Amino acid sequence: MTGDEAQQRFVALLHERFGIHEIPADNYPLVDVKHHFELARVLKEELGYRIYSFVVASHYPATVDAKNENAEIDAEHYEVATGIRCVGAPAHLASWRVRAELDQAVPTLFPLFAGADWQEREQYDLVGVRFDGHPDLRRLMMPEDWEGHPLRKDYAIATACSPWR
Amino acid sequence: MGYFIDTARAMIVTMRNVFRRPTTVQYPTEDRVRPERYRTSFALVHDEEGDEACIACLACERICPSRIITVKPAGKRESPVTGKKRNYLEDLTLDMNACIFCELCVQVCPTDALIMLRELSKPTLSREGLFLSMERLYANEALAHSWGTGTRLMEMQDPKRGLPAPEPNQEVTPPGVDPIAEGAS
Amino acid sequence: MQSSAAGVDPHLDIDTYDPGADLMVLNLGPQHPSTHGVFRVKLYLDGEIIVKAVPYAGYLHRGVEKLCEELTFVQIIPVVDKNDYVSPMMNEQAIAMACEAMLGIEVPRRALYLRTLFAELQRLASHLLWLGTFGMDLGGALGGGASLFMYCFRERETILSLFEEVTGARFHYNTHTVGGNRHDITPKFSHDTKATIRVIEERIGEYVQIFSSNRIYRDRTQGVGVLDGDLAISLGITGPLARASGVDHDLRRDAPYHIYGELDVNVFTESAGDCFARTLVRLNEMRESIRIVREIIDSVPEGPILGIKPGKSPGHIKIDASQRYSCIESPRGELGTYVIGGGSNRGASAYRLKIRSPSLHAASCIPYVFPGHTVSDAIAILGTLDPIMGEVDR
Amino acid sequence: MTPMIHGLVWGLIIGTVLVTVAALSIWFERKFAARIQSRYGPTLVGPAGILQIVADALKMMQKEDIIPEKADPILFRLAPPCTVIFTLTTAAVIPFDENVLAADLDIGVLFLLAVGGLVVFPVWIAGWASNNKYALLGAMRAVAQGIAYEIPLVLSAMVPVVLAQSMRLSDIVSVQAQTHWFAFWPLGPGLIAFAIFFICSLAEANRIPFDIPEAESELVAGVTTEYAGMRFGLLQMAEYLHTLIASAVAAAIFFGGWDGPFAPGLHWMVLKTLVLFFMIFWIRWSLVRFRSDQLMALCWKYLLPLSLLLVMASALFVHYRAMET
Repeated sequence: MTGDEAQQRFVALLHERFGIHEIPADNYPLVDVKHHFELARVLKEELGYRIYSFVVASHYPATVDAKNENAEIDAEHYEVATGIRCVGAPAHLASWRVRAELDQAVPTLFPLFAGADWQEREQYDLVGVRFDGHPDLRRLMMPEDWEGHPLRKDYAIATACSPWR
Repeated sequence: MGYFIDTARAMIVTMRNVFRRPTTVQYPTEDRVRPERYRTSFALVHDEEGDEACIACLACERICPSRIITVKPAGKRESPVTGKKRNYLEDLTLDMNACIFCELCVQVCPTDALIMLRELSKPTLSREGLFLSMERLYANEALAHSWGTGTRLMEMQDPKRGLPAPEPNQEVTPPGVDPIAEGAS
Repeated sequence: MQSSAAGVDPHLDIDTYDPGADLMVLNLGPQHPSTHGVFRVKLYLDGEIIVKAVPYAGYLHRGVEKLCEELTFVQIIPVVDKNDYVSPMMNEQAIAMACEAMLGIEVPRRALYLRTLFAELQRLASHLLWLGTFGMDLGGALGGGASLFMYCFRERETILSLFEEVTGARFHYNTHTVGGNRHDITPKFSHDTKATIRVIEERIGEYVQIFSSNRIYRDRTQGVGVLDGDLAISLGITGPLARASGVDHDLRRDAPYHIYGELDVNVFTESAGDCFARTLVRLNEMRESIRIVREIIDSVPEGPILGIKPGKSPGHIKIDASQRYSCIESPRGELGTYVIGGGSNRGASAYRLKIRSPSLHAASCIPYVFPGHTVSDAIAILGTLDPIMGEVDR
Repeated sequence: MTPMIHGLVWGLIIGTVLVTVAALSIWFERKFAARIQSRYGPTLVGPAGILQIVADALKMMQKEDIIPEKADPILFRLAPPCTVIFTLTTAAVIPFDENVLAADLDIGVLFLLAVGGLVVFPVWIAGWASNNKYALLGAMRAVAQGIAYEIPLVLSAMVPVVLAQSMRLSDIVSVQAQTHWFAFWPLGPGLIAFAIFFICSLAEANRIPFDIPEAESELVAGVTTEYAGMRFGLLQMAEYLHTLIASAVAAAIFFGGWDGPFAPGLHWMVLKTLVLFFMIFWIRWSLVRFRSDQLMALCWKYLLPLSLLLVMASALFVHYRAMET
């Protein structure tokens, strides 16, 4: 199987089982957060995507209309992209995004992939998105008493003086 | 018994190495041969006519990832050598404390004024000693220069270099407006 | 003494193992001779047997990902050099490839050859450093391990001198850029490289004699730290670690990039999954890297090394709000970069940039593999995991 | 000359010489290790860096004398000198020449092994008194290793005793001078006994591949973790002395001591000792270390039964040789 065929299979799966019809050309498909775990499970158990590759959370602050400050175009939210990969050629990467509102937790993939343990901890630590059902959601990189999540867009970086002096 | 044989084999290997020449370079007394492109400290140079080469265009200050270069332009004045009016530098400081030796500032320099040195910079006892003022940068001109200058690096990276004829597949080049030059961030 | 990694639950409370709190708690690190940086593993010891291991990362966290949101795509390449400081060019390649894929830049053939060449030499240098430091872990700083360490560094220095010849730097090169390479090789590079790899190939035989074919070494590593293949890939462990556990997976062969598609990359796997298997896989990969370098060193085509016009301003690479994950096979496994474009400076910076580091995944297997081994074994296992702390913590 | 004055004078001389040789051996080892590793080693202090050891000693004496707050102050101070004293005491019975020895005890071998075995105690004391987990682990390993390897050490040392039918070291040497060196006669058991003795000496002196109690990469520095300055220097000194004396004993009881043609006996003894000493260095910089349980397995499973067999074999050899004559 070539990489293109694997991609077509992935697209067909999204289309048939999860009702995603449009996949942006320069982006990964956006999946509803309630299908997140199920999609990962299907991919792992039925299609053999067994390598846990990455999880990336990103924070999007609320966007407002340039003219009217009260007209909110999009609420503050997180986006979590996950990628899993199949073993051996063509090593196809199945990647998708889910959108989580600010108070919404994303289901953890830990029951499927042991690697989700640390990766989701890291994303929680740096971005602040919560993972539902994670067994041990502590900070990974920052000290345990750290306040705030550094990779959020509203996290202020205080650089009053050059740090190297 | 296998332990003894393996031990003997390992001992033969180590003994063989005893008779190899040590690779240590006794640093302060003997200097390692450094290749042409080796880059350590910085210098500001004069051009062929003996005038200060820097035109204070701020390109190095903008591209520096560590933001350690501070350029203060002096504005236009008449060159004492050629008599033409051009931009001059009032001050340029370079804080080697946070330099990551990426060579980007050399690469973007349009007049090859800022270059790197091949000669090892002397260690200093204080952090101030790593702070290169304009005087020190000009004094460094006397030391051995690295190969890389803005022109040479740009020439090496020229996308048409070595090609028989110019190819028209340059549409991906985003020339665009430089956002930082406009002050947007 | 030997335990399979399966069946260990790292999230079980320590009280279930140790209701009477009789176990000795030993903090291995953050400053310890064998943690290869600053890494802390809290060990619960029953005598010398590890009952539970709790790793703590983050002591070297420098906020590279945040920095990458502030700096432009041109500027971050020398910065990410500092992540995996044992094979820095791999970081550069990962970032550059992600940006190229998003912009659709076609990299010239010559640059692709150089990238492949550099990648393989870096792999060789990285594995040499691993072998040396692993010798230190097993043999101590005052013993045969230190001898091996010096040998490996001696040979690695010759590789670094090759890079120094080309890029002007020994360690943090900044030689890749979006669209190609910044430095072209010099005329004598090919000759020097061939001479260097010939010496190294010969010396690898010596390392095998002093180290990996030695009975004491085999006693120390065989059956120690067995990592189950399924667990490994479920943890996201790739590269030599996974291949030593029988996972036949190598991005160079399975999802070719650079010019690997035209080469015939042999992938070495071992089934044992222990420290010795990892040694064998890495030694074989060193030989394979030498073979690849030898195969392509003479066929580097002429031509440009950069596919786009080199920019003078920091913002000359702009990426819109698309997202892309791109990865390469670094000496430690899948080193990827997830880029979300369209950040500050009108898209000249990333909105979010994640570096998927193989070392972090490798370190995450510690709670599964350590229990049941002695402290000595823990050091050996940590050594073969080869985590680079700069990459674990970023 | 009464035995007492004789012992005092020669004891003082031998002790001083041994300490000096041990100190010089540190310089030599550094040079040798450096050449093995493609380095130069010390070059700056004195010609070829030979005064490096003086510089090191001065540095160690100048270091702040740190005793950890939670450590047991008396035991902590007691341990380093004890290791040196016990080690050096064993040198009293080693015959360097027919008359160059401090005390020609008729239970020389017994004295040697008994006092040498005492060194385990100060090491344990040091590890315990430091009140440090790494030191404690190191001390536990040292004691386990010391006790385990004491037994094959004693048994392999019994082989020359049985062959010479005397425990007096000078007797053992003179029997070898009259007949053959015990390492090569009877050919099989003697050499194996020497190998066992040598391995066990390495283990007793905590040298690679048996330096498990120190194990820098695992236990930071093992028992010496909390020691600084001259106390650390003494612990190091004891290790080198131990190695040196073990080489001297092996040279005396297996390689004929002062026996040798052309040159005076003392020269031969010194030469043999230094060759063995050099072998220890060479092995050290060529091998990685064992794990403690493998070390124990090696001792109890192989060395102990083998050394028991050797004692029996040598006894039978002596018995049948006596019947023949």
